Amino acid sequence: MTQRKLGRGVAIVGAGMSKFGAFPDKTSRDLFVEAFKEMRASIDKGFDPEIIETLYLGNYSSDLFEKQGHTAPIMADAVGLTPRPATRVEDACASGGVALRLGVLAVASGMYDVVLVGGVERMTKLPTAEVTDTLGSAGDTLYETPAGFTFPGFYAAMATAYMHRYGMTPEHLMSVAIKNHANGALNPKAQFGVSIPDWMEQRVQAALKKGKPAPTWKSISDFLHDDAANPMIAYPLRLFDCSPITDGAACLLLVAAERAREFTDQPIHIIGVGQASDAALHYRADLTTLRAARVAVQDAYAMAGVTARDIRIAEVHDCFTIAEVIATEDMEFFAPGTGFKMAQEGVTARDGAKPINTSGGLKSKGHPVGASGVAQTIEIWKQMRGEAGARQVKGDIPLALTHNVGGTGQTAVVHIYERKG
Amino acid sequence: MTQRKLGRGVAIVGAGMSKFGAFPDKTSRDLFVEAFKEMRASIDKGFDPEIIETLYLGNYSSDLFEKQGHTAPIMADAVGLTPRPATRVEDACASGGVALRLGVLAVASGMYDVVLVGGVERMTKLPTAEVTDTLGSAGDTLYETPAGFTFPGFYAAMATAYMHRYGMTPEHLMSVAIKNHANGALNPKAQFGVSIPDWMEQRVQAALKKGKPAPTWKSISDFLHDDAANPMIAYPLRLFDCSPITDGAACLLLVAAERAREFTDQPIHIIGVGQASDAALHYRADLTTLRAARVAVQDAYAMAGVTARDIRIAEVHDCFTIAEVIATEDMEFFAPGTGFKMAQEGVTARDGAKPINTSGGLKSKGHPVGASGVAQTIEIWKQMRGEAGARQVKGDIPLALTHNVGGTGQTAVVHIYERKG
Amino acid sequence: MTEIAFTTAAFNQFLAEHKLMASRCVECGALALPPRAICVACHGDRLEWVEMVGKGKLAAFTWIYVGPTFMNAEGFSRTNPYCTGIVELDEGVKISARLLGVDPKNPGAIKIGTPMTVEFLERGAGEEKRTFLAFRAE
Amino acid sequence: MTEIAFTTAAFNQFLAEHKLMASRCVECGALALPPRAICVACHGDRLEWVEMVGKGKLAAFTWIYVGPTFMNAEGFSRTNPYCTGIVELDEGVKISARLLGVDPKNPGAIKIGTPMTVEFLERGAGEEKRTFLAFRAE
Ligand SMILES: [Zn+2]
Ligand SMILES: [Zn+2]
Repeated sequence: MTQRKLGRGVAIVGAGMSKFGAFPDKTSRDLFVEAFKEMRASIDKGFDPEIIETLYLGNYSSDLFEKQGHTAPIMADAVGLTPRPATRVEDACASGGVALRLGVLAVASGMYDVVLVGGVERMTKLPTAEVTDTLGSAGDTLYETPAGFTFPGFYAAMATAYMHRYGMTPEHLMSVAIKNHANGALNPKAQFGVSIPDWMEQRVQAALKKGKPAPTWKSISDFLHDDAANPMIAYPLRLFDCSPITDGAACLLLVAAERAREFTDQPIHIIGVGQASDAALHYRADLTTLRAARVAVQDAYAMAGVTARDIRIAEVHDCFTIAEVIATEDMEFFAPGTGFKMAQEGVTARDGAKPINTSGGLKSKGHPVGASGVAQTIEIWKQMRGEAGARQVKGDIPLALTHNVGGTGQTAVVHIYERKG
Repeated sequence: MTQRKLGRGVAIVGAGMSKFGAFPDKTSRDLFVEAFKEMRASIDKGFDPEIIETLYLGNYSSDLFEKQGHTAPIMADAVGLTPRPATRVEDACASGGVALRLGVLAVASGMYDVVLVGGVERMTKLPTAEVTDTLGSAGDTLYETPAGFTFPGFYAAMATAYMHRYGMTPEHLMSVAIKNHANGALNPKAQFGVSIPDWMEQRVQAALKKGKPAPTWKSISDFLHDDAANPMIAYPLRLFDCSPITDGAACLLLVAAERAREFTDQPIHIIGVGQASDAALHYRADLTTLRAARVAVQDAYAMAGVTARDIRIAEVHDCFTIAEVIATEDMEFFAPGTGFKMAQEGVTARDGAKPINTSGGLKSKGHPVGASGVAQTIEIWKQMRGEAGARQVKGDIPLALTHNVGGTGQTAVVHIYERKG
Repeated sequence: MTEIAFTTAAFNQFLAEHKLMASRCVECGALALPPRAICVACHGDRLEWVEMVGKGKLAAFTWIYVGPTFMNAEGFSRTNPYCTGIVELDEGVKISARLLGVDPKNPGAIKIGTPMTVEFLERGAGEEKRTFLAFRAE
Repeated sequence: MTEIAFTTAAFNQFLAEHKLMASRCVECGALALPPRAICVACHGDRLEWVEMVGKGKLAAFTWIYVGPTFMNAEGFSRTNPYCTGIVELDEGVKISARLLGVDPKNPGAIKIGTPMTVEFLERGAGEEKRTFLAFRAE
């Protein structure tokens, strides 16, 4: 496979997202409209939506979550874009990132100058057992599901392989959750935008208010080991190792780089893209890394002409805490078998050398699966433009990266961003 | 929206499909492997699948039909293509055509030289009532489903509007079914590859064999008006006005035109593409035409630099007989309100002036929804190369067209094909 | 009435109050039924709710003999079909709805253009209670 | 045995006969478990069925406390978790399977690398009867 450059430059000039959370009264299209309106308002010099030429929409399964198929034209209509082409893209939890990549290629090809990329998922309408089944259907239902695997189960199995090989313990994973909740506490869009200490305090206050005996955790670690407060989901993963079930939507406006200044003086350029696929987990030679993520990032680095060392911040796909550890190694930030130590030592904290998931990640911000890949880019957009508020990383961010995974790594997609001048 | 030319030429050099039908023992991936193997065998000069760079897969809803999400990497793995990028595209029954368009744009962009386009759907595993619900979910489940609309119901409603406006009768629609079954009888891949007279004869023989009184239809029309043999599904549409529920898969190999001769001396070039979206049926100004199809074909004609008159044959989306009538008008082959007469007068027959659906169409060949758009192209490929066997259209076919619709026309996608030299 | 969001939840709440409500663009005046939160005519997002009078004409119809599971649950079947279609309101917008006052014995009898009047059908009880939009042929 | 198609239906039929069968590429010798109809190593499509001995080592595992509906129906729950994982067979291929002979009281006790032996679990009756793949820790 020949690695090619993009035919022409592509820039992001607008970005918006709905609040992430559980919204029983909001449908997918309500959430998408919310994201679109925020995107529109974000464009510094304004624009007329009439110039949008096409929509690529990431959506994992409105089919199963809402019994609604054919979501792309529905979203296009909800924001007034018909009769423009509207295409839904599905690669499980990587649907949003893959939609973004198609948008990038569409602009790079010269076919379109102005492309809307969106992602949406409304998950909380279904009962949790059915959500478990639906997310499980991103695995291989012929050979993995009969073994009883669930979606947390897949990552839990990777965690046991990783622990055995590299000596990681469940406590290392907890440090990822603690970091991401600390970041999410500063993100007003986050579903669980509260730090774990604050969460513990809320639980104490709630108990006192009800006149019940308040829990007496001695430490964060004590809380995270409490089977009642933090129940086991799939050993060794507990509730706080897992991203939540979320409703949400996100939007980006991509334009040909040569036109970016019509929209903003602070465009964010996409200079590298990579996508790869892989077989079901049991087919893979190594269970402690995602081959698809490694292939995708190598393609993206090659296209961008940069290395992992050049990346200042990254949003990676932390559907589970173990996924973030593996991601930071797959992106070549850290050597294999060292990611968990870096998390524990604060290297990936907001004030560390390589801040990871400053948004709170899927873990705290929430994980509306088809929207997540797009929402990752929104965090990068905000951070690179210095608009991330209380969670703004200090100093310049010339280069950043997003890493979005589908299923257990049957899809991975990576984007590299540059703030020019 | 600026209409642009493709960045470089794109050619089809291989095509294959599974048998269409009901196959209780075959999964989506079994069907896809079947299509892939036939595609591989179809490449005149042979090729090594190693050179395939990416997969675009059309699939409407394995989620609902097989409880399997994330089908693109599964299909990629089944035919040995990981870790190449694998992207599923969904636009209801236009999923296959939209996957083809993405493949065309990917090659035209210069990003890839060799792209696999596939489509697959395995529908017969679900009980019919659930298939009805699943296909209905391609409508608007918030505003159309509560009114009791089914998928045949949408097209039936269009038919009543059309009948009122243009004086068409249900008998005109029957002539479409008769033609398409006559064509399908010559297609060994067709699900119901039998002409209606032969179908009637089979029913008579079956009754005699069981010692039951044989039906005594006086004519084809008599048979098609028999409520027992041809029951009403959604007035005015009867069973024989509807495409069946089908399992099947289809594959195409696209390459950069400049490399086509490495694979075959008879490549088929794609010279025009168009795609458009539309709102739900009740939002539309005119219920007797699909605006998305008209926009898509105008874009495709403009890109190709040809007109409807230049098109020798076409495969159009006859999910229902009325859909074919409207399609032949939307493609500008016939004036609005005249398509039904052209069908009745034999203009669209295999030996007519404008042969439509020589494959048997979705009606007789079968309609595995995500595969249909790709399978339409396979018929064009065969006809243009003179390989359509008993159903081969006489004379040269320099230009042809496919028209693939999603839902009630919320998506339409058109491709124009040229056989050069 | 602009404080009520232009969502399906709001539309359905109005239906439960036996009101058929469209959205109207404050900027260009375009009506949308079902309501939209963004105007397709001018891309404006300042809208207001407008109640429809509930009178119109039949634009398209069908009799469904093979229905979805939820209609089958209401007792419809091959031998007991129901009629549904699209009605164009006097205000110029169209909507999908169940059709009443039509004869299942003679499915082709009802004519496009027949005057129709809105009705609100209550189905289910308690938590499952829901109001469906219907129109009756005059 | 090349006449039997390399499908999931065939694999499951073998399971019902208590045989764990992989596919082997006639051209390059690569094994695939689960079976594949096209070789991922060389793209060949001439294959043969090969029975696995059923011995291997644990490669990864988990205890599932929140299961899918069909496992819940077997009686598993938060208080009665089940163990599942991936076993690497002596033949060098891996497969997902339920794990037996492990202690739910001590979920971390079983070690990666533990020798495992295949078992075939029969579940359901009549038309619903199905054989599931399992491995037991030795
Ligand atoms: Zn307006
Ligand atoms: Zn081989």
